[in-house]
Amino acid sequence: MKRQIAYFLVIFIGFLTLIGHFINYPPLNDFIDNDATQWFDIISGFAAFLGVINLLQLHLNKVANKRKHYQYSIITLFGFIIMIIFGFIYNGSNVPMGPHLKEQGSAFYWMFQNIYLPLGATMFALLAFFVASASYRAFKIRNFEATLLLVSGIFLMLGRVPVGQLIPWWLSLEIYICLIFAITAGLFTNKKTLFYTLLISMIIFPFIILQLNLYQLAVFKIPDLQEWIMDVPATAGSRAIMIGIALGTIAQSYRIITGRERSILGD
Amino acid sequence: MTKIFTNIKKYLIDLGKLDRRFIFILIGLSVLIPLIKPNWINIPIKTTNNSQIVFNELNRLNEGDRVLVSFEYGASTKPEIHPMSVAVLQHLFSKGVKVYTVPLWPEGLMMAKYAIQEVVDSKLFNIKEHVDYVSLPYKAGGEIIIRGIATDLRSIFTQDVNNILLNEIPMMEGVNRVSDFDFVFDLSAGVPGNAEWVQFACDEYNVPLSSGCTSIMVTDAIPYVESGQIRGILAGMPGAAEYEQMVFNHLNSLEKNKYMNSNIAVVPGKATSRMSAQSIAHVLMVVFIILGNISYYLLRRRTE
Amino acid sequence: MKKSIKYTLLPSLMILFYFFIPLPIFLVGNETTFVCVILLCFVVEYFIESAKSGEPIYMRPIAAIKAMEEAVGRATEMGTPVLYVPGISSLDQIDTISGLTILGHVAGMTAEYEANLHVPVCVPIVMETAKETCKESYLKKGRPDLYRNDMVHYVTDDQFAYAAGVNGIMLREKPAAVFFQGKFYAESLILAETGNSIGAIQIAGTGSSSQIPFFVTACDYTLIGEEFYAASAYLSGSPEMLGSIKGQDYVKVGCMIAIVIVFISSMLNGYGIIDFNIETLFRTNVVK
Amino acid sequence: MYELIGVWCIVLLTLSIFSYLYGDNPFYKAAEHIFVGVSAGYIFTITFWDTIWPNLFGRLFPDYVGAGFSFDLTYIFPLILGVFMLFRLSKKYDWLSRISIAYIVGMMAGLKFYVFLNSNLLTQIKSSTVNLSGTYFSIFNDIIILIGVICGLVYFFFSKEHTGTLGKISRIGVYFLMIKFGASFGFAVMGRISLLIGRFEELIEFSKPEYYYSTPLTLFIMIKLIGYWAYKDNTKPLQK
Repeated sequence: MKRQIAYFLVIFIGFLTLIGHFINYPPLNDFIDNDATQWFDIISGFAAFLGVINLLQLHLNKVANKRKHYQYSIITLFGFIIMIIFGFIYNGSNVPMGPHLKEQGSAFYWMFQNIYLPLGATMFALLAFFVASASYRAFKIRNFEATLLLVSGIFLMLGRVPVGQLIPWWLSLEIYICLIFAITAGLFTNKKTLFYTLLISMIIFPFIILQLNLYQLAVFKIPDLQEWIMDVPATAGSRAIMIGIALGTIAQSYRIITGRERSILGD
Repeated sequence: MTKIFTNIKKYLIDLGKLDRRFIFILIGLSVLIPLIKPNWINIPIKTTNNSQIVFNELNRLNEGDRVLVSFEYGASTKPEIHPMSVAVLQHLFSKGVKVYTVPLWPEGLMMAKYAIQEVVDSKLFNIKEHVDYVSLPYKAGGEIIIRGIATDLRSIFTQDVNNILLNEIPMMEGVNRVSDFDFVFDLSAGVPGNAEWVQFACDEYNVPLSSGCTSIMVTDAIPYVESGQIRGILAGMPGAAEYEQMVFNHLNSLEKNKYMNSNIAVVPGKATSRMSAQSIAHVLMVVFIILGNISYYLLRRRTE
Repeated sequence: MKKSIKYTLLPSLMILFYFFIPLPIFLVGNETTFVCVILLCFVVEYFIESAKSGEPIYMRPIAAIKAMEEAVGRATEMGTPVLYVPGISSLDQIDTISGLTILGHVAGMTAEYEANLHVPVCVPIVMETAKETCKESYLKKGRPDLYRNDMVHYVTDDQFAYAAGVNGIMLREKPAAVFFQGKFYAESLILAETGNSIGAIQIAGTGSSSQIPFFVTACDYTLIGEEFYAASAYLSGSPEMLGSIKGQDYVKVGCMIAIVIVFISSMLNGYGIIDFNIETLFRTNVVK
Repeated sequence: MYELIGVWCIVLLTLSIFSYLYGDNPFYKAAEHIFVGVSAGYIFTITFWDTIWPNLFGRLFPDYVGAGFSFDLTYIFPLILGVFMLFRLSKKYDWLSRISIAYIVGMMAGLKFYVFLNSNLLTQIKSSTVNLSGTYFSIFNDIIILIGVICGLVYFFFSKEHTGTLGKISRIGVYFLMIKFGASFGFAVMGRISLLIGRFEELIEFSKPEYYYSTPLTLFIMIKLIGYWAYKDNTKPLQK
């Protein structure tokens, strides 16, 4: 019985918000447009209390039982409590409680500006390093798929910065030749043949291109090529993913509002 | 001779097992050095198509048109987005366009304040608060707020940031919903961002929208750009640098009008100088990837 | 026979009702969407019903889903916990809900293997839901004794503070299996790289298209986009759920046909062969 | 004075987080735990003052709160649902919280159904039109996009075996997906580097004499300490 109420509510609210988009009844439209999601925010606001209690429990437990690294839990508790004090009890500025959160001069804002912001921004900036080590490790010419990943990644990296414009046509040509050889390297049985063919093509092709006057083609300009990759194949890929995600979301929503996906409610 | 070759080969293979901390140091230095010595490297900037579209779209606005500029970024993405905000505001003010700023991120409020302050302090334009620009306060809710701006702005905002009632601000007259604006410009670094503006407001009410966003968001936003739901896009730091240059050239070539102070020199923005640090880091990473592949190739040959 | 009549007649009637009812009970302007909703629901429902009546359904194997049990097994062998990260969004994202349904299945596996499960959560409301899910899974496997209330715990709401916290858990507990299933933003790479550096088997799944590349490069297995939403149906294996996946596939075929039709008709329109701009059909907005 | 303390805090915390690149160490651990505590407090405070106070109490007690809303009795429902949520703490009535979760899940599912159908599915189908007024090259591009989208969607087929022609098509789809992933990755590199630029600019700014050389001093002390700890760890007697 207790379960049934919850299932019934999922189905009822689900269909209401879906069908409400089509029914001409302004209060319902208004509810869906504004209030429905506001209610969600309010409910999650209440849930925030539970989060706080959980956090306190976890860290107090650690400290009380002197578990490993318990000293650091004291730091967490200290940080948390000081924020609560500055948020609800001590103000420090001359605006009333509430708006003081965003007032320069309040203690809360000081903590935000000098502790919270730099920590967040620096965590975020760590990504610059990780992105480098991830690409160093993962961008390998393992198979054709991995090569495509690598090629479009590198062209984007080079083409988007001003350096990309300084790359002359012959250099891009040499890069292409090397790439083609890297992909087809498996076809060569002899290492020497591979090496000499590569060398000869690298010398001859620039002259052929120069002779045929093809060196002004956009293919040899990394920024233009980069823009093409972005606009055409990458758009196709992202459109496919977008449609896939939309279908996945819709099907999942459908399973939820017809009461089939129940594990979320513990079944 | 062969010994040298084998040695080189050995080093290259070892490169594959390189401690990642070594990469970290090099990346750090490649960013740090150009920042400390900005004039060591100077690379010209070329305009891409999407930035040009943004410029043309904003350039088409007339005197007295209303533009809503929405701020959805914070301190961590400030280096990328902030130069765009300043350049866009400069461009708009130079045309005598009325600007309405709205933050959708808590930090966006400060960012909007800093951006406006920077433009006002440059004394380049004859602008006054409540005559040429209005700043709306931050309201929590993300897409709900976008939805609210789309249908009934006054139900969400009753005062501006300085707690002045909107009814008392002359330039708010007749501004009730998103369709009362001639253009929406979105500066975003995440969610809510340009996708939400498309989904919840601009598409439905047919208001032109352009966006400047962080590089990472671009691939997600490109389908909207391709389909014209977003008109052009400023992509990350390079987009900011390009726009800065376009606005710089535009302001210099402009015949002095009543919105501009003729005796103040236009200064180039910050994104341009940051681009050299960016360039060096990119080249370094490409070099890493190439070295990593050579090492991988040699290792694979050996194991085969 | 009866089934096919039911599934053609009923939607047609509903659409006819929608278009020809004289009373203004429907909003004007989003007819296309309405027709799509009706078609979509009935196609999916049709396949669910045929699956329920015992029609066999083939499901293409997905490596990441197969690897889940293996990963839990390995963690058990090594005596380290299984770390499950359900993303950083709240329940307002379907990704989070999908992540939680997958958590239900993973919790079932850890209950069977008697492995230790650890779920740090970013949003309180998700924490409560995850607790419920885990508890039920342990109960269903007949091992409520193994369920502990501190299995699922709250870290903090902030994106990067959460990433820092989870990083710390990974560095100090050294889990052998790490699951990232849910909605992720920029922190994805921090988490995946740290997991990689401790040598854990990592299985990721997300619908945030901008983060998939990072998971693909740093994790062992990744559920890409739509696969992620289908994973819970795969894992449940119930004919109802699998039928809905099959229905989804047919909707996909419909989308592909629609794309081709749009393409061809815009071409014909461009050459002046037909005088009909198909874009007018996609007037998807509600005009108020 | 407070500003100067703030600057030193910023520098210390920034460098502590960066020290993670060297490896897990007490500076990073401390910074991580401060961050968790402070952010939890921050978000909780913000949630209360920005959501619950104005949006809920502002509508139930408009005169007292003064958030600019008029009285709205329907907001008694979210209050009830919110209180239900708190019943998680009681063993006996914790099933009540399921009702609140059910509301959220159902509401979001219905909403996302419509939004994704409209904004992602239909508009993406719509935008696959070809523009014949463009150059031959742009028409060629449109055709490639069409092929890419179709092949990419074929990859997502679940109920068909990916062999034969279907297998080949889905492989081409994978190629397009990989190009998109590579492009996203390349783009991300750029964005991430610019974040680092932002942090470094701030650290450079704080190396100035007016901040008493905060950055170099802090950096020096930290390197010394981390080096000392590493040395101490190494000198522990090792049992063989």
